[in-house]
Amino acid sequence: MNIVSAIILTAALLMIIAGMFCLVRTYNLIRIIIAIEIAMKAITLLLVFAGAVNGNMALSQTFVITMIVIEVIVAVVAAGIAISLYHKNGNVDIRELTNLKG
Amino acid sequence: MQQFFIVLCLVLMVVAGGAAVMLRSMLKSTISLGVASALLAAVLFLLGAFWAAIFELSVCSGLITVVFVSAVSLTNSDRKDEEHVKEHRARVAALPAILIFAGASLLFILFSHDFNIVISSTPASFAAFKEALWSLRQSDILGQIIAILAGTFAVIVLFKERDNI
Amino acid sequence: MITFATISFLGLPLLAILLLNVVSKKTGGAISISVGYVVAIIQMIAAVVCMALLWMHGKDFIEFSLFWDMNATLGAAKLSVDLFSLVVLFCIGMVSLASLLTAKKTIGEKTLNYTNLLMVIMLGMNGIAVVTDLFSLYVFLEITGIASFVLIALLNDKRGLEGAFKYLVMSAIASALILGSFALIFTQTGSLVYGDVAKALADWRNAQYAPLLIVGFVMFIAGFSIKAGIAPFHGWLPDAYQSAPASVSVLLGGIVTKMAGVYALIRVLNSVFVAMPMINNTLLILGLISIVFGAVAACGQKDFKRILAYSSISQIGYIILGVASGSLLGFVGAMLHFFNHATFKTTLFVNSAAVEMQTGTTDIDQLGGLQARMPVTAVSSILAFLSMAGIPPLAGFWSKLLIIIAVWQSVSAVGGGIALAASIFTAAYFLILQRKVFFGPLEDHLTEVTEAKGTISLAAVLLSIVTVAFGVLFPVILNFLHLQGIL
Amino acid sequence: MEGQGIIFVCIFVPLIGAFLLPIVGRVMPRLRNILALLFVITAFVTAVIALPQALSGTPILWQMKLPLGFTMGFFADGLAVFMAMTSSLVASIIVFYSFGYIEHYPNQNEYYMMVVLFIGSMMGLVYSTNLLLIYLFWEISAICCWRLIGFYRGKDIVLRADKAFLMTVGGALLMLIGFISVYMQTGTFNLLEMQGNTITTAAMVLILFGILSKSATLPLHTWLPDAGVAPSPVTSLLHAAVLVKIGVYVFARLFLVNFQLDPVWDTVVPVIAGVSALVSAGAAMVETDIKRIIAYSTISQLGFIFLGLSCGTMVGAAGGLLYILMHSLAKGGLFLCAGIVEHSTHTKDINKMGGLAKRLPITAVAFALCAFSVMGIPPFGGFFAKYMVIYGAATSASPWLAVMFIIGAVMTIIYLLRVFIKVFFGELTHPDIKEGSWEMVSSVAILGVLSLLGGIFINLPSYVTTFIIESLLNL
Repeated sequence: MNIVSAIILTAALLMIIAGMFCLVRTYNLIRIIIAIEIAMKAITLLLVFAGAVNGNMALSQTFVITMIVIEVIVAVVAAGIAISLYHKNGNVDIRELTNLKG
Repeated sequence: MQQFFIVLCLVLMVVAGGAAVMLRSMLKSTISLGVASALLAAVLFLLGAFWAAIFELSVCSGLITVVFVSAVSLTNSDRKDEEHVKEHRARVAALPAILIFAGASLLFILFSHDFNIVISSTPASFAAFKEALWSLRQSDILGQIIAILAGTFAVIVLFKERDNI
Repeated sequence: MITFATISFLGLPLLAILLLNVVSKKTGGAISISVGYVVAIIQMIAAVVCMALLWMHGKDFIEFSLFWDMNATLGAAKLSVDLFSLVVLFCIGMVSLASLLTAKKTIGEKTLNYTNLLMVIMLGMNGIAVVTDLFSLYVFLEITGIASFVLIALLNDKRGLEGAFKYLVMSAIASALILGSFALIFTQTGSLVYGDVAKALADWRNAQYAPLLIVGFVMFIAGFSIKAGIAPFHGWLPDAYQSAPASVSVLLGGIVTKMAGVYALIRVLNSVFVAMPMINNTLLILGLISIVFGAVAACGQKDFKRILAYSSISQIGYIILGVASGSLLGFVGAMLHFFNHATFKTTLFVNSAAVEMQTGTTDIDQLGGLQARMPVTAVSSILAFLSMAGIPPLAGFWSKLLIIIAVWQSVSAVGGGIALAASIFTAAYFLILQRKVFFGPLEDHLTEVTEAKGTISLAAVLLSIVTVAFGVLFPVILNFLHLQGIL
Repeated sequence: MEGQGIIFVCIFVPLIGAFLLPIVGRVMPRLRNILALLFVITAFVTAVIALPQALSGTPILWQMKLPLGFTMGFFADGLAVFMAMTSSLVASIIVFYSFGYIEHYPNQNEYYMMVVLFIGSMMGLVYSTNLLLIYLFWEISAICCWRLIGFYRGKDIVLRADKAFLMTVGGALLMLIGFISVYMQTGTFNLLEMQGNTITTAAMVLILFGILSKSATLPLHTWLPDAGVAPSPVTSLLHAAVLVKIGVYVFARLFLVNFQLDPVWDTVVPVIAGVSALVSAGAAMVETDIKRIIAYSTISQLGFIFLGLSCGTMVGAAGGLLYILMHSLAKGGLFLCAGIVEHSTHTKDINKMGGLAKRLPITAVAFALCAFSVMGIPPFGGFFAKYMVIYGAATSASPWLAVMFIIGAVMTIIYLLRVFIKVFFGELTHPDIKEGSWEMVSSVAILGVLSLLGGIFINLPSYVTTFIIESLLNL
């Protein structure tokens, strides 16, 4: 067992947990997006780790680059929706989002 | 020595990530996220993923932080978050359960029999990277183009025409 | 053939986007819907033509690459079409057409944005249908997702934004899980092309990183269950469907979640995780839970679109069940049910759009007796619902029957029995909805309502014809599949 | 084989013609009515034409092979043709009656379409050689039934229509599970190929559930009295001509002809039938709504049919079959009479009626004729059929069953007489009413006369039914 591998896996797991924990902890829309970003960091780490383990680093880098592009777009869209919601509701509190029930 | 730096950066990254979750000020937590992202870029660099590291540094820790900072300032949500966190004991109580579950699964992964991961790679050469990106991953490149188009239309819908309604 | 497929499925929508945005904004808005019709119709025709070509050449699938030829071996992400993806591409064209027909009446001044995003979402879904690589699959999943968030929020109203945000959060979590599982699988396989992964995982229990793979499988199932809206992970789905603009609901309910969740799941199960009883059994249980839960929950809803959303959860359960049975018969049943669900659920969302447009509400307590005023909508909704409840001779019955026989044969009689008996709940919410909206006495404030004329009725009629024709001609189709050696 | 065209005409003229009716109705309502009648009569005529060949021992058969054992096919043996004749005969008279009854209400297009579709699905069902086809037509008839019961569109009425739909569809789904389990056992849905197989108890119970829910036998009968909210021709169609007979027919087709059953069912089914007959006869004695009384009487009389078909003797089975015919004629007539009474007096409560014989003489006579037939008074048709059923039960393995049914027959006489006397004799309550339209009155008159003639010329139908049963059971 390579100790560095163990630490990388642990770090990825901790980052995912931090993201999930943030999701359930906060009422703030922007912080929810931050939570998703934190989880995505862990996934990036995992992808590069996979490339480092199987020796196919070139492929794994292309994955990471594509993924980053998409991540940015998702973050921008999410932030855009959050800002629009702020304009409608006057705040970014998730508890205000109660129009849809059933 | 390289391994030491990798571990150090990882520890700092987790700390920064935790800070992004726990800090009450939205601005500070946004900046923590940027720091975590930069530290991740360092890890990627040390693991040999140079191009990915550059992208991570410039796009994620740069661009996304800018997006978040502007979102935070546009929505004025810096102060309001504090009140919400306090009333939230019940959800916070879920943390130990999550940690125990995660720890158990991690132990399971790490200590199952003959399980041995060794980081074996040498850093990819630029030529190999170029080959991989341009000739193997055409569909991803098409995907990136379409995703950027989607992002453009999203910005048009969400920002540009918002006031027309 | 190859260039033909590339151009019609990936090139044409791009060309349409280019065309619409190069000309002045005003012209673009004016012609956008018509351009959309053309793209959607060409896609349907192209799918049929490709099917014919496949059979003429006697091939199971055709691989092709995109811009220039890819001859490298490991990790080359080629594209490929086979029968299933062609059926799905046809469905995409059909539902997009229905959505456009609905949008013509309901979308107002947003036509240009709507058509642009529709083209993007079509590209995303077509991409999902033709890729042969797990990472590309993720890329196109995300494109589909991004376009659908924006489409839900298209009108910039409170509800739309709320539904879009909820969908976005759940979808992002799902994507993280899916990509994480791919990363873990990549650790072992060194490539993410379907064929390579399938080979590398053939003996995965003895693989070097088997524990990582198990975690990967769990994340995979969880991620796709969220994307597909399978029962314990369905929370976002009714909100998204209910809050979207009418024509976008048609698109979402008809095809988008099924492409992003169900099709991708089926594709990966069929070509990557071949014969893994662990995954199949998990999905079987999830499918049964979805079937029963979705149908029971739909009985308690008060909103037309929300009832449809819960019924989607239930119907998706049937598709999952067919695939999870692991037999060829189940797969064919799932494929047919996929097609059928696209037709009848699109019909119903078109009907809900018609009702919403003419009466201004989708709350079923405020409606009643509309059959007298809106006969086309009422009759097509009855046909679609009966098809969904599995009443012969409509299309839904046959695909359900195949799925249930497959489950009965290869897994257990009890599972098949439960899945069949759950149809009674489908019949129950069908009756509730019919009683409150169409059947029953005409409410006083609705006496002035008229039929939604023009394109909306046209869409409903066309889709109803497909449902009925598919059902009545099913013996011919069955015979044909048999002659092709599929059954 | 010869004559396949006949079956196709018999099935598809009403089935496809039904969808033409709303289109025609938009232009010419009168033509629509005539077309509807014509379609149903076509079915009757073709069934009569097919009868000689069906009895000749080489039944007409058409089949299409499909993969997975999903054969499609139609088959006209004696039982099928007999059922088709009975239903289409009564249905033609009911459609004719509708001309007068329904003409003042909205949604007539839908009404005629559903009625004709209903009869078409009955025709399809009786000729099917395939479990899937049986299920298909079974569900089509459930849909028609749902629309027809909800014809008046009131909130409460639609709710009852929904109840009927849910119960029959629920039963049908259980039945389909039974069918699939049979399919798993035999590898085919084709009835002819699986003839003589023994089926599992689970499949038997599931299929029986479907049959009992359709033909409204205890404990799944509750939807039938509620269906009385429908227009009278519809209730007549449901109770007498088509719907409840579907269950009976499928029972005969599957359990009499096709499958070997465990002997215990020879007792269990008659007991269910007997309990059903007695309980519903009891309910009929206390009800005051004229249509509900006749509805409970249907449930009760269906018990006799089931007894005849399931008691295990040849005479009983022939009697059961004969009773299907007699009961259809007589019960159809009773419902149509009740329709005239309701139409004229605008009430269904028998306590508020009396002395109507003075104002509705033809109706009263027709009601009496039909009622006598149902009661089983000689020389009406019902008498001979009931006699054969009870004789068959008495000579079967468990003769004590006959006692139960004799009690049931006595109760029938009591409650029908009660209705007849309360409605048509005594003090006149509605002095200013007059007979229904000529279509309605002549329809009930025809049914009443047919009930009488069926008894007087009993030789012909009893010969036919006995012959059918003999040829079926000797296969």
